[in-house]
Amino acid sequence: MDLDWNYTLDLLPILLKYLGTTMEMALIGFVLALGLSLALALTRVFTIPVLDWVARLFISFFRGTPLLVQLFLLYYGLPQVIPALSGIDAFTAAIAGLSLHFAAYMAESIRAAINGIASHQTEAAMAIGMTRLQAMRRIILPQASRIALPSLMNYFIDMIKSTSLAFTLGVTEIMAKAQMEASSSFRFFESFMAVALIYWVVVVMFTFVQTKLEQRLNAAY
Amino acid sequence: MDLDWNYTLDLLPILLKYLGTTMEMALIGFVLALGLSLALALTRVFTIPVLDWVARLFISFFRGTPLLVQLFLLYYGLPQVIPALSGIDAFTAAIAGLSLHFAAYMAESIRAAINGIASHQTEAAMAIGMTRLQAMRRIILPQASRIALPSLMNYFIDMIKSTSLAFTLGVTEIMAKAQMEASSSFRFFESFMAVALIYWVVVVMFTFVQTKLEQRLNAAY
Amino acid sequence: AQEVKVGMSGRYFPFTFSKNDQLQGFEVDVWNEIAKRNDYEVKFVTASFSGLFGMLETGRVDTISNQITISPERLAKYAFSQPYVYDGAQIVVRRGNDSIQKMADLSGKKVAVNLGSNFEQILRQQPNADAITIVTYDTNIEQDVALGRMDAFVMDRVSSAQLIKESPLPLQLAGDPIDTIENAMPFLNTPQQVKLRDEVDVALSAMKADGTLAAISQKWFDADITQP
Amino acid sequence: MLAISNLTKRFGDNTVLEGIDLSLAEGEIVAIIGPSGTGKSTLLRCINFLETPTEGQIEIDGHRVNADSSNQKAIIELRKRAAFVFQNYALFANKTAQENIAEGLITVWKQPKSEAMATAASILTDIGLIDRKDAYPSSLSGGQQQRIGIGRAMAAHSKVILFDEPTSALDPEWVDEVLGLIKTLAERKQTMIIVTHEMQFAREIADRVVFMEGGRIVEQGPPSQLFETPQDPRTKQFLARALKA
Amino acid sequence: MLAISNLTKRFGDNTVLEGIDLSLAEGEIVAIIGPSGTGKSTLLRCINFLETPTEGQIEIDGHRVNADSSNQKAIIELRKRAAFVFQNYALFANKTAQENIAEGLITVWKQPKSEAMATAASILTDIGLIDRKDAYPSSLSGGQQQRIGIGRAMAAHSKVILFDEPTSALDPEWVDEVLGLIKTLAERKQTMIIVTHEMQFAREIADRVVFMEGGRIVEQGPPSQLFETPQDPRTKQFLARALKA
Ligand SMILES: Nc1ncnc2c1ncn2[C@@H]1O[C@H](COP(=O)(O)OP(=O)(O)OP(=O)(O)O)[C@@H](O)[C@H]1O
Ligand SMILES: Nc1ncnc2c1ncn2[C@@H]1O[C@H](COP(=O)(O)OP(=O)(O)OP(=O)(O)O)[C@@H](O)[C@H]1O
Ligand SMILES: [Mg+2]
Ligand SMILES: [Mg+2]
Repeated sequence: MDLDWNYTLDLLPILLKYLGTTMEMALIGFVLALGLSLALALTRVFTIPVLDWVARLFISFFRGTPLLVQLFLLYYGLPQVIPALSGIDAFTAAIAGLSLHFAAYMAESIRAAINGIASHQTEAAMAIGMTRLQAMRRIILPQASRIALPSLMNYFIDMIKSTSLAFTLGVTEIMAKAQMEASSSFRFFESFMAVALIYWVVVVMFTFVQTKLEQRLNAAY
Repeated sequence: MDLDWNYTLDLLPILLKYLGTTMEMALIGFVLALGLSLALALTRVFTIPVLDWVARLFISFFRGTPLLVQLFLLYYGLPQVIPALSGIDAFTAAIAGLSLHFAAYMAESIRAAINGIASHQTEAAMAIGMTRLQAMRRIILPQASRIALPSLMNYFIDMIKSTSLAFTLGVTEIMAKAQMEASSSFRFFESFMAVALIYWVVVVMFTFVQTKLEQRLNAAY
Repeated sequence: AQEVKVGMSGRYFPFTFSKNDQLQGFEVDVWNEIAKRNDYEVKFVTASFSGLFGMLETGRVDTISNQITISPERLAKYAFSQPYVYDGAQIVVRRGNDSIQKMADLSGKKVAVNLGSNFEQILRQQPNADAITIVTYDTNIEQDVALGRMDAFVMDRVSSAQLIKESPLPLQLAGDPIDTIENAMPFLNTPQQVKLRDEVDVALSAMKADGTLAAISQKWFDADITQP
Repeated sequence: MLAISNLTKRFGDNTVLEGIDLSLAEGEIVAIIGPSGTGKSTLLRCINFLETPTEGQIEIDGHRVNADSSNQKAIIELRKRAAFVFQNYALFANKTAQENIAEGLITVWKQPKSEAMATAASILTDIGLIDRKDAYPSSLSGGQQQRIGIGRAMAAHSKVILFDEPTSALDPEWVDEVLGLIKTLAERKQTMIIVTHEMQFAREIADRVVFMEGGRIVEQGPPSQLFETPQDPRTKQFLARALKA
Repeated sequence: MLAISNLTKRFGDNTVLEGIDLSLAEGEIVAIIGPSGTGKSTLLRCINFLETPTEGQIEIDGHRVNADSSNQKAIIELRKRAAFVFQNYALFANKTAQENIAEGLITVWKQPKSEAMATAASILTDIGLIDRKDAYPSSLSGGQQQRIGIGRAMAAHSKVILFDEPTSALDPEWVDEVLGLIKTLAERKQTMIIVTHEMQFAREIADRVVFMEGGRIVEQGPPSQLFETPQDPRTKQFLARALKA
C-alpha cells in the first residue's frame, strides 16, 4: 500500500475543527461524572441504607452494559417512556450518557482509593468531633485524590476517545469526521493516523497536567 | 416505536452462540494485559533507566490513541511493514490489540496501587535482606492487589465490551452479531436490549467473583 | 417551507460522503432536487448506521437516504418510497485473481460483506451458500481482500466500480452482478409520514420523467443507475 | 463530670471489657495501668464511641449516651467533650503540624482560620515544635509526631482528654515538658484519663490510679495507696514486675 | 566486627549526621542515647543503607560498603548481616505473626517453609505470643506488634541487630521478657546496637553507651562511667533531665 502522508497532513486542519466538539463533550461529561461518582462512592463507603442498593444497581447497570447501548437507550428509548425527554438534543444526550457510564466506573476507583487511606486518620478526625462527612472531605478525600488521580485520568482519556460513539446519535466529532473523509478517499490508514495524532497530542498534554498535579499532591508525603 | 420483545427473546440463543468468542478474547486478552501491565508498572516504579522511557512511550501511545485505530494499525498497517505478519488471523490480532491497549491503562492503576502501600513495609523487607523485587512480590504486590482489584475489574469489564471492536477486523462476537441481525430487521432497539442483557449477566457474575475476592484479600485488615 | 430531515451515514462513497469537510454525493443532490420541487427546507443529519434507524423511529429524521435496500421484512415495518436506484450484487476480488468469475467459483472461498447491507442474505440464498465462508465486517472489507486475507467481497456494483476507480487498493470486479437490488427511502408508517412519502414519490416520478435523476446519476457514476 | 456505668465490650465472643464502672470529678486526673492486651485502649476508645460499647452508658458533663444509641449527633456531642491522644499518633497526613492542631477548631468549633492557626501556633510553642510548624507528619520524627498529637488534643476545648500511652514514644527530655503541660491543664481544671505504663509518671501526675486486668477494674485508689499498699494479689504481682523494670 | 567510619548524612542542606566513627567488637552491645531529632534513627538506618549515607563507609564482619557504592548486591549482603527493629513496628500487613517472622528465612535465607515456620513458632514462644501466631498485625495491640517486630529481627542469622527504641511501645511487664531475650542473644555473642531513651535499660544491657547530640557522638563509655561520671556538659545536662523523669 502506498501511503500518502500529505493526505494525513491535509486532513489535520479539517479534523481540528471538530476537536472542540470532542473536548466539550469530554470535559463537561467528566466534570459531571466526577460529581456523580463521588456521590456514588460515598454512598457505598458509608453504606447509606437504601441508597447503597440504588448505587449498586446503578453501578452494576452502567458498568455492565455497553456505552453504545446506553446512548441508544437514552436518546432513542427513553423519550418513548418519558415524552418530555424527546426534546433533548443529541449533544446533551451524549454528554449525559458519557457521564452516567463513566461515573459507574469512576465510583469504584474512588471507593478503592478511599479504602486505601489508613482508617486511624478517620478515627482521629472523629475523635475531635468531626462528622464522617467532614473527616471524608478534609482528611480522607484529599489523600484519596492522590491515589485516585492516575485512575481518574485514565477514565478522562478514555472518555475523550469514547465521545466518538456520539456519532450514533448524530453528533459529528473528530473520529466520525475522519471516517467520513476516509470513506471518499478510501485512505482509512492515513485518516486514522491523523485522528490518532490529534488524540495523542491532547492526551500527552493532559498527562503533563497530571504529572504536575501528582507532584503537588505528593508534596506532603 | 412498536417494540417487539419476542424479537429480543428469540435473539438471545443466537447471540449466546457468540458469547464464547467474546469471552475467549476478553479472558486471554486480560491475562496478557495483566502480565504486561505489571511489567510496565514495575519498570516505572523502579524507574529502570532506559526501560522507564520505553514504558512511558508505550503507555502514552496505547493510552493516547483509540483502540479502533490500534487494531487497524496492527491488522492492516503492520503487515505492510512486516510482511511476515500478514499471516496473523483477525482473532489473534484482536487479542493482541486489546491486551496492548488495556495494559497501558492498567499499568497506571497498578502503579498507583503500589504507591499506596506504606513504604515502611518495603523498608522492613529490605532491612531483612530482600531485594526490591522480592519485597515487591511477597509484601507489596499482595497488598497492592487489594487496592488495585476494583480498578482491574473495571478494566476487565471494559475489555469484555471492547471486544466488539474486533468486528472491525471481521471477528464476529455478540455485539457484531446483534448489529448484523438488527441491520436486516432494523430492530436495533430490541437487538441492543438482548446484547445488554447478556453483557449485564456476565458482568454481574464477575462482580460477584470480585466481591468474594475482595473479602478474601481483606481478611488481613 | 416545510423542514425535512434526511438521515445518512456520510460514509458511503459516492452516495454520501465528506470531502474537505463538505457533505456531498448522489443522495445529497437527489434531496436538494426534491426539496427544490416540493419547497422543502432539507436538513441533512449524519449518524452511524445503527443510529439512523433510531432517529427514524423517534422522529428525529423523516427518512433515511443511504441506499437502503428493500426487503420483504423491511417492507412490513416501513413505508418505502419508490425505488430510485437499481443495482446489482457484485463480486470483487484482488487484482490479478481471475479464478473467480461467477457465484459457483466462490465455493470453498472466504467472502466478506459489510454490516448494514443486504448482501449476506443474498449470498445465503445462493445454491452453494453452504460451501462459502461468509464474514461480516463493520468497515474495511476492501482492505482484507486487498491484503489477500479474504478471497472476495460482495457489494453493490455501483460503489464497487467507484471504489476500484478511486481507491489505491489493488482490486477488480469479478464477472456480472449476481442479483439485482432495489434501493429506496424508508418512512414511518404513520399517516403524516406516509403523506410526506407520497409527496416525495411525486417528486421522484417527475425527476425520473424529465431526466433530472438520470443526470444526477451521470454526474456521479458516468452511468444511469436509476432505471431497472 | 464523667461517668462510665456498666460498660461491656465484646469482639465477637471475646469479651474485652466487662462491667466497667468509673467516675471522674471535674479536674480529676486518673491514670490507668495494667498488663498488655487487658483492654485499656479499648476502654478509652469506648468512652468516646470510637468503639461502640456492647452494653453500658457514658456520661460526660451531663451529656449521656447509651451503648444501644445510634444517634450520631449525640455521639458527636460526646466526642466534642472528650479529646483523644493516640498511641500511634494518627496525625492527618495531608496537613502540616500547625494545620493538624488547628483542624478541629476550624471544622468542629467553627473558628475563623486565622484565629485557629494562631491558637495552633501558641500550642506549638508550648510543645516546643514551633520551628517545625510547616512540616508534614511524614517528615517528623516519632517523638515530634506524638507531641503534635497531644497538641491536637489540647486545642479542642474538651471537658476531658483521653491519653493512650502519651509518653511511650517520647524522648525522656520531653516527658518533663509534656508533664508540665498536663499539669498546666490540670490547674485549669482539665479532667484527664491517662493510660500509661510509666509508673513513675502515673504516680506523679494522677489523683487516682486504676489497675485493670482481663477487662475488669481490679483495684483503684490514690497513687500513694495503690503503689505502696496494693490490696489485690494481681496488683501486687504486676507492680512488682513493673517497678523493677 | 562492625566499623562505621566518617559517616555523614545530609538531607538537602540539613546535615543530620556528621563524621560519625563507631566500632563494635563481636558480641558487644552498644546503647545510643540522646535528645529527640538528633539523628539516632538516621544513624541506624545508614548502617544498613536504608538511608544512603552521603559520605563514609560501613563494614560488618569483613564486608565493606562505601557511601558512593551503588552495588545492590553488596548492600544486600550488608543487610543480611544486620537485622533491624523499627520504632513503628513496620510489620508486613499481609502476613500473620508467624509468617512475619518466617518471611526472611524463606525468602532471603532460602529455608524450606516448614523449617522456617517451626523456627518462627519457637521464637513466638520465646516472646510470649505463640497463641497469637495466626493473627494479622492489624488485630494485634501495639505491644504485641512490636514484639513480633523483634521476633522478626531475631529470626535472621544476623551478625548485628539494630534496635530503634525497641521497648518504647512495650508494656513494663514485657520489658523484662525482652531484656531476657536480648541477654540470651548476648550470651550467643549477638552484637547489637540499641537506640533507647530508657536509661535504666541502657545501663543494664549495654557494654558501652554512646551519647549523641546534633548529629555527632559527644561522649561514649561503659554505662557506669557515662551515667555516673559524664565528662561533657551536654551529656550531664541530658542525663540530669532524663534520669529525673
Ligand atoms: N478490633 C478488634 N477486633 C478484635 N479484637 C480486638 C480488636 N481490638 C483489640 N482487640 C483485642 O482486645 C484485647 C484488648 O486490646 P487493647 O488494645 O485494648 O489492650 P491494651 O490494654 O491497650 O494493650 P497494650 O498495652 O498492648 O496497648 C486484645 O487481646 C486485642 O487483641
Ligand atoms: N527523610 C527525611 N527527610 C528530611 N529530614 C529528615 C528525614 N528523616 C529525618 N529527618 C530529620 O533528621 C533529623 C534527625 O531525625 P531522626 O529521626 O534520626 O532523630 P532521632 O534522634 O531518631 O529522634 P527521635 O528520638 O525523636 O526518634 C530530624 O530533624 C528529622 O526531622
Ligand atoms: Mg493499648
Ligand atoms: Mg528516632
